[in-house]
Amino acid sequence: EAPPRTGGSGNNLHSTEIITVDTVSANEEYVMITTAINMPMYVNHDQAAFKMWAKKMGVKASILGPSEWDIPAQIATFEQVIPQKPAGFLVNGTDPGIAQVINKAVDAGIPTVVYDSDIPGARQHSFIGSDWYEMGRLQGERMVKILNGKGKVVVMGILGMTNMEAGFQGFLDVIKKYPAMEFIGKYDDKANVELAAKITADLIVAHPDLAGVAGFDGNSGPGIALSVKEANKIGKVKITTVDAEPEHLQLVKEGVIDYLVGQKRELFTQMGAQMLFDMRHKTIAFSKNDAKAGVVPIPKKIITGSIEIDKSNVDLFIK
Amino acid sequence: MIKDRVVTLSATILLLCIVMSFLFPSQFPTVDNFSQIMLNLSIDTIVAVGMMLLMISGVFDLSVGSIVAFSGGLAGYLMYYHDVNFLVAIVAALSGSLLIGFINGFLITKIGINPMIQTLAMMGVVRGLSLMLSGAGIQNFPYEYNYIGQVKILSLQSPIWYMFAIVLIFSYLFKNIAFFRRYYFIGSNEKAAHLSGIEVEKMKLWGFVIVGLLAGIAGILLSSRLGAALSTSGKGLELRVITAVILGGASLAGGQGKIVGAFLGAAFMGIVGNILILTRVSGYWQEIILGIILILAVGIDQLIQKKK
Amino acid sequence: MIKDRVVTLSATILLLCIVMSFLFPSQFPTVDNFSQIMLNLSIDTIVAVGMMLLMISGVFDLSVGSIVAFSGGLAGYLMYYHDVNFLVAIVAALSGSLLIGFINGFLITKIGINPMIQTLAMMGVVRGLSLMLSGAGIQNFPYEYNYIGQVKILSLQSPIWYMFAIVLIFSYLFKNIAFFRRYYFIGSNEKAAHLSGIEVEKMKLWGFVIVGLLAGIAGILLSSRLGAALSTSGKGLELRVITAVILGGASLAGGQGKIVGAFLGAAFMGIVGNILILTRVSGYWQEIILGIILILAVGIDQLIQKKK
Amino acid sequence: MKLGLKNISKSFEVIKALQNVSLEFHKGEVHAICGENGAGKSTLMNILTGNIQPDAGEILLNNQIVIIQNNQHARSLGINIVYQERSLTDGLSVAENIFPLPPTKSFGRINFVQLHRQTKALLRQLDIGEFSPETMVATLSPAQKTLVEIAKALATNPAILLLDEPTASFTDKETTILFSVIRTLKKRGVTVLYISHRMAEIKLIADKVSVLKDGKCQDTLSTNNCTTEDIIRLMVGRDLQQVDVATHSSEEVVLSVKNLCGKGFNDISFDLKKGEIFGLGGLVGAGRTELAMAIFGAIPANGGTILKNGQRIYNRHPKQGIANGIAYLPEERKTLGVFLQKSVAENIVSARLYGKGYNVKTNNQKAGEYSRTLNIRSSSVQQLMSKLSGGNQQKVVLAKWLNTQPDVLIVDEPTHGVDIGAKLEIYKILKQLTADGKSILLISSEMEELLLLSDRIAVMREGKIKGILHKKETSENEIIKLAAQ
Ligand SMILES: Nc1ncnc2c1ncn2[C@@H]1O[C@H](COP(=O)(O)OP(=O)(O)OP(=O)(O)O)[C@@H](O)[C@H]1O
Ligand SMILES: Nc1ncnc2c1ncn2[C@@H]1O[C@H](COP(=O)(O)OP(=O)(O)OP(=O)(O)O)[C@@H](O)[C@H]1O
Ligand SMILES: [Mg+2]
Ligand SMILES: [Mg+2]
Repeated sequence: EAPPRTGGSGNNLHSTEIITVDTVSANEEYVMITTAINMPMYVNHDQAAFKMWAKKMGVKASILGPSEWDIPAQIATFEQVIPQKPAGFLVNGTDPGIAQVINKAVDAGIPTVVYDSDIPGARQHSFIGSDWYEMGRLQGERMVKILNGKGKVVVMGILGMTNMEAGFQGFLDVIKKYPAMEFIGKYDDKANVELAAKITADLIVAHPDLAGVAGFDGNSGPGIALSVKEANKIGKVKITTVDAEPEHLQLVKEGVIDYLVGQKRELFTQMGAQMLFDMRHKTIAFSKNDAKAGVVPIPKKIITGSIEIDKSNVDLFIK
Repeated sequence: MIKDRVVTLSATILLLCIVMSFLFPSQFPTVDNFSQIMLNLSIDTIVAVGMMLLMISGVFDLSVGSIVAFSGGLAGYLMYYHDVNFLVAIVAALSGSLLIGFINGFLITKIGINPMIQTLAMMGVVRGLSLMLSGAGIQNFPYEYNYIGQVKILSLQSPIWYMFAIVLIFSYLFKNIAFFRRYYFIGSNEKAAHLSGIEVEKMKLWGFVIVGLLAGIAGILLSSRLGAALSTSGKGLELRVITAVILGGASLAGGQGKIVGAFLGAAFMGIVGNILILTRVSGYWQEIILGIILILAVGIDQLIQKKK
Repeated sequence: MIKDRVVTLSATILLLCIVMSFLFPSQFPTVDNFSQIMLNLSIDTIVAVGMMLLMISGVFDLSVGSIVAFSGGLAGYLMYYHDVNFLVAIVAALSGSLLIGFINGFLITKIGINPMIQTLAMMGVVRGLSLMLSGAGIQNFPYEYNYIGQVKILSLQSPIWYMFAIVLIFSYLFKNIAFFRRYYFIGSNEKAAHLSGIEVEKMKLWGFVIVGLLAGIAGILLSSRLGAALSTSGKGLELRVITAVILGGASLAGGQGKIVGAFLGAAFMGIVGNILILTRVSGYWQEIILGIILILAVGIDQLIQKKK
Repeated sequence: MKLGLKNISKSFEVIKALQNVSLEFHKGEVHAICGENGAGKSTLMNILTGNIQPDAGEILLNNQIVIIQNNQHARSLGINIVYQERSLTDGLSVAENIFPLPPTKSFGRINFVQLHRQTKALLRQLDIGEFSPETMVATLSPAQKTLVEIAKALATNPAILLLDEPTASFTDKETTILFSVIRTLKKRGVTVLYISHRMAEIKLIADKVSVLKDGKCQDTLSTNNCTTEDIIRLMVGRDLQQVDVATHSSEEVVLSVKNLCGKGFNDISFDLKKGEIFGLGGLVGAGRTELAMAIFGAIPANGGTILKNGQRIYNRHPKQGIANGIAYLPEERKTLGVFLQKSVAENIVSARLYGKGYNVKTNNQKAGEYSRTLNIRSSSVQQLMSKLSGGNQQKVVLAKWLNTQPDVLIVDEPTHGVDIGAKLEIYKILKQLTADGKSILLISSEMEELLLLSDRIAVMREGKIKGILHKKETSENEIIKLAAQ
């Protein structure tokens, strides 16, 4: 049996019958498929909001995925759950490689929403998330601003990851416009605080005039900050980074980190799950049979935007 | 003793399956579920066969995970950026993987670099290379390429067939072919093997070449199955595969193990993974429970064997 | 031969330093740079000392990275959520780490579980536990706790001193104390060691306890240095440390190695990382070049020793 | 085939293992090589099999100079060897071990039928019926393993067969088998080079004997017109004094074993007296090793009691055995006795690591003393054990156990692979120990040794003591009768 020739291209006129149900049952299960399932940022934002939503709605929320950042394993998990026909899938859009399995779920008639990063080749019913390119651009602009348009900067994150690479690109595209800004390079901290610290320490030695470091994974910020603190370079080396976990906020308060760009991750999963629910229960119908008519009764794409934090507003975020 | 591990592991797997079938009668013992489990362990198993070969001869290879990424990356790179025909791309990717294995083997046997250091260093080098090749991922392969890993034969997806073919072929080879049989000699007493006229160094070099090739095949299948080459694929695969192979009866000291043990070890891990998904164990508990199951599986086996 | 590795590695490091000092006279040979390098390798080295002990006796432990996270996490959890005195928290964290080591050792020596499987499983279990403890990360430790890892003595930050103390103490122990000396005998011939009246099992168990304790100390120092307990700390540390230890003269077969080799191995890796950044090697090339340097370092060493 | 050596020399660092050795071996002769431990016998064999290259000199095969590159080359020249050290793979069958390069069909497929047929034929030739070609080597006894190794060497149909101490783990039964094989080979025109420390064997089987001393060839004698004493004189450079075999046994019981049971032995009772050498005789597999290990604490006993000086002792670990004044010199030197990658000094102190401190200097001193008294040949006490000749390793292991100052020394085949001079030295040491009030439990498969040293001899069969004989009143025949029956 040969695979279909078209990989699919966001074609919503696919006439798969979506499984819909009139009554809400307590056994109705919404499944989140993610990877690096224990990453604190995921646990405390995505998963917490998803669970809260399920509790409120009186349905079941399951969160599945491998403990490491492992896309094939995320796909494997996904594939093993599809035959069980849950009420809906909330998929962490980790990598374009998951497109096919998303299509499998869609073809199985299960409402499927992708969150965080969009997956271009997939036919998911909806995407809700932010734009990593935009987050990189925001960091770049802030960096330029606090450095007055000149100085040596580097970026740090996990090399090769789609969203990070998009972020790096956003950052770079801004920096390129300022000839006095010198971009030194991208460094791989493997989402590891010790490595981020070590690389930063080595960078400070190699470039005594290093002006700024931009971080792109959750552990970049604390690692960079540690070495900047230990080298007595607070204020001399500016730090911008992603995420707004407690330790990030604390470091902004201490003045070590200058700028944070956070995602509205709770929105991803809370609204995403609600869309799944609405689709399953035909909360809004545009025709007698939306699936047959080729109508997906939920938004195609929601961009949630970012949260920007610096010293001026950090106190409002600390719980 | 060696035989025993194959037997006890098969028994454990069977037992697990029976229990799960009672607990989840409509979800676990279905063709769909099993073909999913098989599909997901096929890549690991193909690499595990090569790892078993190496561990029988007393060494192991940490670079396999990177080779998996590299092979798919190279094929994807050639097809996507240079419009190379898919067959040529595959040949190139497999040759590349084989070459990496050869370099590993050459440096280990001829220069005498510690195998762990060599393959660990190679793991980094090859990961770097595949990062360069596939960057943030390559997609949109030719249909024929995707066909290789996505076609279904008798309603089982092709990687499953490749896996069975490789396991069967290597099982046969290790039972009947003098060349492969010699790995047992090398693993149990390298010096004596040398004195018995076995070309230990050449054989070991071949071992690394074979594992490189198998990892390359796994990489092609993975990328073709996913329809994408990811620079992060195969991360952590080396430890998973070594675990499977040890579970399946190999020992770090060498000289023991059977090819089918590699499959059984991977199958055990795959079924446990499936169980964790079916029972919806998630988050923190996943790692904890997986660890405990591993310890229990091996521990009980040990206790039984000791009693004997 | 064993001695040689310490000598050749020291020579290599020295040579590297001299060359770099000429190339980067204002950046490389500075007190600042060296104290930064030392600080960043201190945690690894403390764990590496324990790993060296284990590898001398012929085993290794993959759970150390998780123990590092666990120890900091437990201390942080107790101080933050239960207002426990920092000293009590440290004692609890160290006891916990020690207990993990004990469980590893117990299951390996008494039940006979393969050390690699056991410590790999434990790696998962303990990582899960530390995630539970520290969740999104714990901060706002008492001043005294942060003091431990942040105080500077003679302008060197404390982890460096701890590292030196531990390396010196264990070097002394391994030279002069019969108990530690026995690990060499166990590693060279376990059966003969048993017949020589050495309590092989007990000693191995102690080995895992000691490495657990050292990883626990490393965890305390890391979290105190960071001022935060992060559940992701220590990821990948196990392979880094094993590499350092093998570089420093240990072998997977056991029976050889010196404590100071653990430090030298870690130092080599630390300095090479520093050099890669000084010479502006791009992020994508880092792993590739690091791998090549590793291979070169060990390969040249081998060639020299072969000539002899 | 005629094999000649001309002025062969070989040194290892400072040690001159062979110096200007010239020898000739003729077709169909059994040529014994004798010499003390470390005289260079194994080195000579290694040169003939291409494992090491001589520093100088030539090897002549049928008067043609050959350079033997490696052991495969040697095999292709018709030279094969049974090494002093065992070299089998436990996890494979007898057949596969004998033919590491087995007969194959197309595509390198092993021809198992032919392999097993060939193996069977070989085993029959060696008169072995106890195990089949399919038997796993792991399940064989040490002597059986040596037989497999001999079969392995014969499998290549060598024209010259080198046997490096093949009888070290043999009892008379296996030795008889081996000798009949050698005689058959001789009839077929095969040259056999035979290394052994057992003088009686040499007289029995060899046509000629060449003696090495300190790496130099002393002389080649014809066994028909020389005596054992002549050979020994050439080997050690002097006449050997006879061992004073006067008994030092007193009536005081030091060790009393009562109804001891365990895996491999059953209901064992005997008393060991102060100053006594108590022999344990029997065939291979009689369970003597297990009994000794159980007394020492290395393996568990299931029942019975052990009293030392009237006090009950429990040895559950060798550590307790040592603490209770018992030492055990194991039978399998390589796997149980030595730390090959450690120095001589470290090996000697290895059973006395229970103190707190470890002082390299005093250890070296101590090791140096033993090295002198036992005449251990090594470049220094710092030398790696793996660089020592087999017999010298044995002496190091003995030194290690003497160093624990035991009251009861159990020695399991103590003179395996030890040269005649050293053997007598060891006898002297053992006797001296009894004179100093120590007691010895001697396990030996060498009847002469047993009869010479023991005050009393217990004969074991199938795990049971079949009788305890007084030396004065017994004979070799009586022991054999009890052991075999
Ligand atoms: N690889 C080596 N390195 C250093 N010295 C060696 C090596 N091999 C052998 N020797 C030394 O060479 C000498 C001859 O050793 P060889 O093994 O030939 O003795 P042998 O006659 O076979 O003794 P034995 O009867 O004890 O087996 C010994 O002093 C030994 O220590
Ligand atoms: N490796 C082995 N595996 C299984 N059985 C063995 C092994 N070695 C010995 N045996 C068996 O154990 C029993 C006791 O053997 P052992 O060699 O200890 O006897 P022994 O009386 O000490 O003989 P000796 O000391 O003369 O060699 C025998 O039945 C023997 O066949
Ligand atoms: Mg010899
Ligand atoms: Mg015995």
